[in-house]
Parts: sequence; C-alpha cells; structure tokens
Amino acid sequence: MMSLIKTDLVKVLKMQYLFKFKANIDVFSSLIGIQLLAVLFSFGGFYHSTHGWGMVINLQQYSANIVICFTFIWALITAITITTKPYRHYDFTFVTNRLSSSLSNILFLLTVSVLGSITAMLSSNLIKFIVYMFLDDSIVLFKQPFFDFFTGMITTSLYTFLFCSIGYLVGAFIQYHKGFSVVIPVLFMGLLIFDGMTMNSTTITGFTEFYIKESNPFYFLLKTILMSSLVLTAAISIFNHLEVER
Amino acid sequence: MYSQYQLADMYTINPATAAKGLNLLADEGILYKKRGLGMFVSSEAKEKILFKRKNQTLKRLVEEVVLEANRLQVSNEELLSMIKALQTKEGNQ
Amino acid sequence: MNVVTILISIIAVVIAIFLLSKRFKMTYSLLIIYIGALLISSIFIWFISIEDERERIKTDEMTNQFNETLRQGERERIDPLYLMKEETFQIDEDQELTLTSNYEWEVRVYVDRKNIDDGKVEASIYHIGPYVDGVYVTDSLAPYRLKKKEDTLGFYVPQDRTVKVTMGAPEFTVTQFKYGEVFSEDPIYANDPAIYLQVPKSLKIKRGEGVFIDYVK
Amino acid sequence: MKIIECRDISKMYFRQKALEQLTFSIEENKITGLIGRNGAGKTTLLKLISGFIKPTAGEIKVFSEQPFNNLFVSANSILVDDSMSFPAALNLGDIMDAAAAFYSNWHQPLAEGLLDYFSLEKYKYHNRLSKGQTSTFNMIIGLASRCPLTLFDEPTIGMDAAVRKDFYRALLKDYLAFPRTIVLSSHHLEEIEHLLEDVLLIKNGQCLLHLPIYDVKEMMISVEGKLAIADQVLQEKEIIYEQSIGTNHVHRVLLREEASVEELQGAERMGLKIRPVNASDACVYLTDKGKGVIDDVFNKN
Repeated sequence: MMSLIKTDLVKVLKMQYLFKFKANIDVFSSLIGIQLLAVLFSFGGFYHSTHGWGMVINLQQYSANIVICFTFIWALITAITITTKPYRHYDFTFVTNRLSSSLSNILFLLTVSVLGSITAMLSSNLIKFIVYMFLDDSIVLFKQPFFDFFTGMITTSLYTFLFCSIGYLVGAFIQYHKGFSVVIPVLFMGLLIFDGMTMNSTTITGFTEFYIKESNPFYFLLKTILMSSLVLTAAISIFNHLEVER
Repeated sequence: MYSQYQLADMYTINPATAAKGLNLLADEGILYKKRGLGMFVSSEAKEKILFKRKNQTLKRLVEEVVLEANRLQVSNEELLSMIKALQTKEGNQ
Repeated sequence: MNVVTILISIIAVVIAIFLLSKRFKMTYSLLIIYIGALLISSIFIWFISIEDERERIKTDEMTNQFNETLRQGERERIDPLYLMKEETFQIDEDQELTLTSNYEWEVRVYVDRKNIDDGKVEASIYHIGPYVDGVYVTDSLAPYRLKKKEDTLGFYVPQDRTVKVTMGAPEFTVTQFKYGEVFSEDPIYANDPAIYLQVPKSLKIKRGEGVFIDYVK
Repeated sequence: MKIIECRDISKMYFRQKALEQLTFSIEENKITGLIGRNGAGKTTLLKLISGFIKPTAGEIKVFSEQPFNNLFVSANSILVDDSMSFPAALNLGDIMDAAAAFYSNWHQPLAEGLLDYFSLEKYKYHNRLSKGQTSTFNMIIGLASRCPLTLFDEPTIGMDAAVRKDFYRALLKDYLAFPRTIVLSSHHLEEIEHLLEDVLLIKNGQCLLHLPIYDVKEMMISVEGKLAIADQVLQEKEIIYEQSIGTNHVHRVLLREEASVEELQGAERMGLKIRPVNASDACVYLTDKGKGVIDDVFNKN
C-alpha cells in the first residue's frame, strides 16, 4: 500500500510563500515602473514662495512623498490582483487549503510592503542625486539620521501594509460577488463627495486623519496593526467559503 | 510464465485484465500456480490449446464458411474443390 | 564630474552583465539594477550631505520672547547673530526727531532714553531670520538702511531681491513622528525687523509713517 | 481500503443540477475510467473529489476525510485538466521545481525524461504552449507527482494520436512502477479501455454503472438481420438500442443476460448475425439520451 503524505500547515505555508515569491515576481517590475514614474513627477519638487523683508524667497523642496503615495496605490492594486481567479488557482494546482492560501498571500503582501517601502524611502536619495547632478547643484542636503530613516521605513511599511489589507478585502468582496467591483468604487467616491460637501472629516477623510494625525508612534503601530488584522480576518473568512471554479 | 505485470507492460493493458486472462488459462488447466513462485505452463498445455482451437475456433470458422457458401448458392462440390485447391497451394510453398 | 562618470559606467556595466546573462529573468535584473542605483545614490548623497544642526524653531514663542526682551531693554540678551546693523547719529539739542519707514507693515521701534543728554542717537537693527525650513538665510538679505535727513530718521527696506533655496526634505512618514505633523506649515519663517534706539534723555520723538513706537521702561 | 467514498452526493449550480444522489466508492490502486457524455457531471465530480467545490448534499470522503478545504487530501491528490493554471512568470522548469517542492513523491527523472521525450524545453513558458503541448505538460506534472490519488480530466485534449498513445503507455508503465489510485475521465472509452480496471459510467449526474471493464465488455450483444426474423427471435426481450437498415433489416442491442446461449445459437442458424458489443459501444448505448438515434432527426423530414 502506498503511504500517504502527512503534512502540516507550517510546512505548506513555507512552500507556498516561496512559490508565491517566484510566481508573483512580476509585481516588482510594476513596483519599479510605478516608483520611477513617481520619481519623475518628484522633479517638480514642492514649491513655496514668500516675500517680505526685502526679499522674495522661492523654496523648492525635494522628497519622495509622491513615490510613497504611488507605492500605496501599487500596494492596493497588487493586493486586489492576487485575489483574482488565476492567482488563487495557482495554489490549487498544487497543495493548499483556503487558509494556507490566504496566509501565504498575507505573508507575501507583508514582504512586498516592506520591500516597496524600503525602495520608496531610498528613492528619496535617487531624486536628490539626480537633482544635484542635473537640475540644481546648489541643493542643500542634510544627513538623515539612521534612526529617522528606520522609523520612516517602518511607518511607510505599516501604511503600505494597511493598503494591502484593504486591497485584499476589496478583492475578497469582488471574488464573492462581481457586483462589488462596481459598488465599492461608487461607495468610495460617494463618501468622498459626502465629506467634501459637508466639510466634515467623517468618513474617508476621517479615516485618513485617524492615521496621519497620530503623532505617537506606539499608538500608530497599534492602530495600523489592529485595523490590518481586522480587515484581513474578514477577507480570510470570505475566502474560506469560496469554491474553485477553474 | 510472465507475471501479470510483465504482460501488462508488454501489451499496455491493465494488470488486472492480464491477471484475469491468466486465471482463465489456469481454469482451463493450461497454466498452473505454484505458491509464491508464479504461474507455470502445464505439460499438457499444447494439447489442450490444440484441442480447443480445433473444436472451437476452427469449427466456428467452418460454420461461417458453410453459411456464406449457402448464401452465395455455392454447391458443396464447388466449396470442397476450393478448399482442396488452397490446400495444395499451401502445401507447395 | 569624474565621480559621476565612474558611477554611470559602473551602473552601465552592471546593467550589461544582468541583461546579457540569460539565466536571469528580466524582473530580477531590473530589481538588482534598481536597488543598485538606489544604494549608489544613497551613498553618494551621504557624502555630499552636511551635518544637520538645525533646531526646529518654535516661531510664535521666539517672536514673543524677542519682542518682550527688547521691551524690557535687555538687548544684551539677544543673540548677536540677529543684530543686523549699528549706527550712531548726531542730534542737536531741542531738536524734534520724526521716525518713518517704507516697510510694508509697521516696523517696531523700541525707544530707550539714556540718563544723559549726550546729543547722540544710537540705533541698532535686529532681525530674526529669515529661516527657510530651519536654514538661516540672512546672508542673502539686502542690508537695511537708516538715514537721517534734517529731523527725520528713516528706516529703508531695499528693493525685493529674489532668493532661491533648493533643499532636500524628509518624507512625511518621517515628519509624522519627528515633528508631530505630516505636512509642515509654511516652512519659511522670519520675524519683522525691529529697531532699538538709545536716545538722549530729553529728545522729543514723533511717530511718522510706518512705525510703531514702544518705550522701554 | 476505499480511497474515494461518495454517498448520495448532489451538486447544484444555481438552480441547475450537476450531480444527483451519486453513490459509489473507489478502491485503492485501481485505474478507474470515469465515462459519460458531455455535461454528464464528470468534471464536477472530479472537482468535488479534489476539494475544489463543496457538495450541495450528501457525503464525500477521500482518504476517509472531507476533501473540501483539506490540506491532507490536497497533499495526496492532484487534478490534471486543461484548465490547470500556472503562474505566467514561471517557465516549465520552474513549474516542475515548484511541483517537486509541493509533492514529496515527485520523481524528477521521470519528469525530465518525459519533458525531453515530448520535446518540450524547460525555458519555455506555459501560456505559450499549443493546446496539445499544454495537455502534454499537464500530464507530465500529473504523472511525475505520483500522488496517491491522481485524477485526470480529459487529459488528451489537443494531443495528436501518437502523443495520446505514448501518454497511455507512460501512464500504465508508471502505474506499474508506482501503483496508485487513478481516475481517468473521458468521453471516448475505446481509447482507454485497455488501461482500465473499472468503469464508472455517469449520465445526467447519476451513476449508471460501476463495474470491472471485463464485465462491461461482456454485458451486451448485438443482433443484426432481417426485421421479421429479429422480431420473431427477440420477442418480449428488452431492446436497448435499435437502428433500421433499409426497410427490412434491423440492428438491435440487448443485454447478454436476456438471452440464453441456446437461443442465440438458434438465432444464428436462422440467419441473424450475433456479435458481442465492445465496452465503448455499450457505454454509448447506456448513455443514450432517450431521444432515439440521430437518424430519427432526418427521418422526420
């Protein structure tokens, strides 16, 4: 008699994670593309002008803020993409159950969040380098303390992972019913318009301010991790009931 | 004698089918089983096969020939002479 | 430019190696080139960057403190960095002095009466800033002028001169905790200039256009 | 040991029944042919066994466990079909490496040998293969995985005759070297019947028969001859299939158990042609839609 293979979740998760990393390697191409595009947009700089005291001061500031924001959008799209049928079905070609599929996806998203954030933060130097070389060599540059880079990277990663989580849940809804691909964008725009009309930060803007106005790193960590876990748990429980229609 | 697995490999058939065939031959006494050693061809196998082919296969073929001859309204003499002609031809070769 | 040439040729060689080797997939090559470019530029930037010794100025606090110190007549406590100019004018006895300025807002003049009538008006111009995101750019400030014509002492701000400052800025995910805000307010800060006058004991002073007079106790 | 056990399973897609009260079980290390016409529910059944979908009613057990969302069943089974999806970023060699990581019975020499034999190159990409090459590659993955339960759903789609023949031989040889439970679905039985031990025939989502192939081959006989004689000989016998040839000739099929050997010999003497019905035709007759034969469509006009 043929012996059956015993397997456990951790072992399968490890294999799936490595597999996903290779299988979805192309998301890094799009990351590079989108970050380079953002780098290009960053050459406009952030412009301030003030006059007084006998002078007109024109301040041009260069940072990777646009790159970071583009990275968020990339994270959202990547998370939605890996919930789509072809990507989910790769797992089912080999060994998986729905939980291991979702968990390995989340590990993968965590990895891309960290990688995307590191490159986004480093692209700041690329922008400054190019500005120094080709646009304005009088640029004033200060050494950034390593600690600042480190906290910035962690914060960016947390933001990016939050976007990934939201994307994963949105993807889960869309896989549950195609109608959500219309409902969710409409709802999002509707709430944004509602916020704009009432001049109140209640829905989407309120949610944004909940994070960007948090100046305590510990609370910020707590807020992002709790929200991500909540959102991802919801997504996992949706996927747990989905059938494979290959 | 080949095992059912070797037979399965030789003829691209399911080993269960091969085993079934071997069992049929064993039932007819053409093969016999030795415990733990496999199937062996019995000493009277050749006689049995010849007997079977004569009594079943050949008889059936002759029956069909006669039936076909009747349908085509070929007389008995004509049929016999056809058979004889074939036999001499085969004998010459 | 030599450094750039070397750097670019290094990058070109790396690109060539990865693109030519078939075993490597496009994405891997792209990733390695991209991360390589990021790291090289980071190292380069580290060498051309200067040590950051800026202090984050609490603008409102500083303005109030500056004004209060001058009003108390404790001008020796003001950082000499902010002293723009010192000038002494001769003044006749029983002359009336009118103060004016062409400053677009009212310029504060702190009048400190000396104990004696020595016929001298000693004027000091103070100015904090301008600071551009913490960088002190007063060097680019055109000199203010004081001019005495008969019985008028005028404060003249020169014609606008354009100053361009290009800076690298930290990302909002850094400033969120470092400065407690994601998007900084106006990064350019300057106090209005102030004039400190030490005048003879019995000099009569008249307020002209564009000034606000504060008498020091 | 029973590898697959299904009891009264039904599967509904929206309001359409794909499977209805299907009950059967498959023993270990047998090659079973899953035969049925298009839309009979073969694919649905295989997806249920793989745990891709959940039954609407009834109980299904694979290795004595519920297959849906089951890691153990997933690790020990593989479903090979033409819609198997692989990441576009991986070339054939990478896919084989991934399969090797996932399936611990994976046999790399076999995979490489087959890949080489069928002239597929490792650095090619799955989505650029032709239909036949895709089926061939999927089949290689299915064979080399050596899963205790290997399911093939129409594995030969797009393959040319020579490759099909090679595939069947490869399947049998690897089965002999490494016996396992194999379910092979197809709508043409004649091509695979030599490989099979059992036949599971389904029609409209129900199990029609589950028998050893040998019994299916013996199941029916066909009678051909003059209408009048046939009517006389086959009185009161249940006819499974009937086709008119000209005006006074007829071709009828009946179960072997309906007629005794003497009756048949008698019929032959009366000028009827008696022939055994092969397994493939037997299945076609059994799964007939009950709308008569194709000729009827033309006879109406």
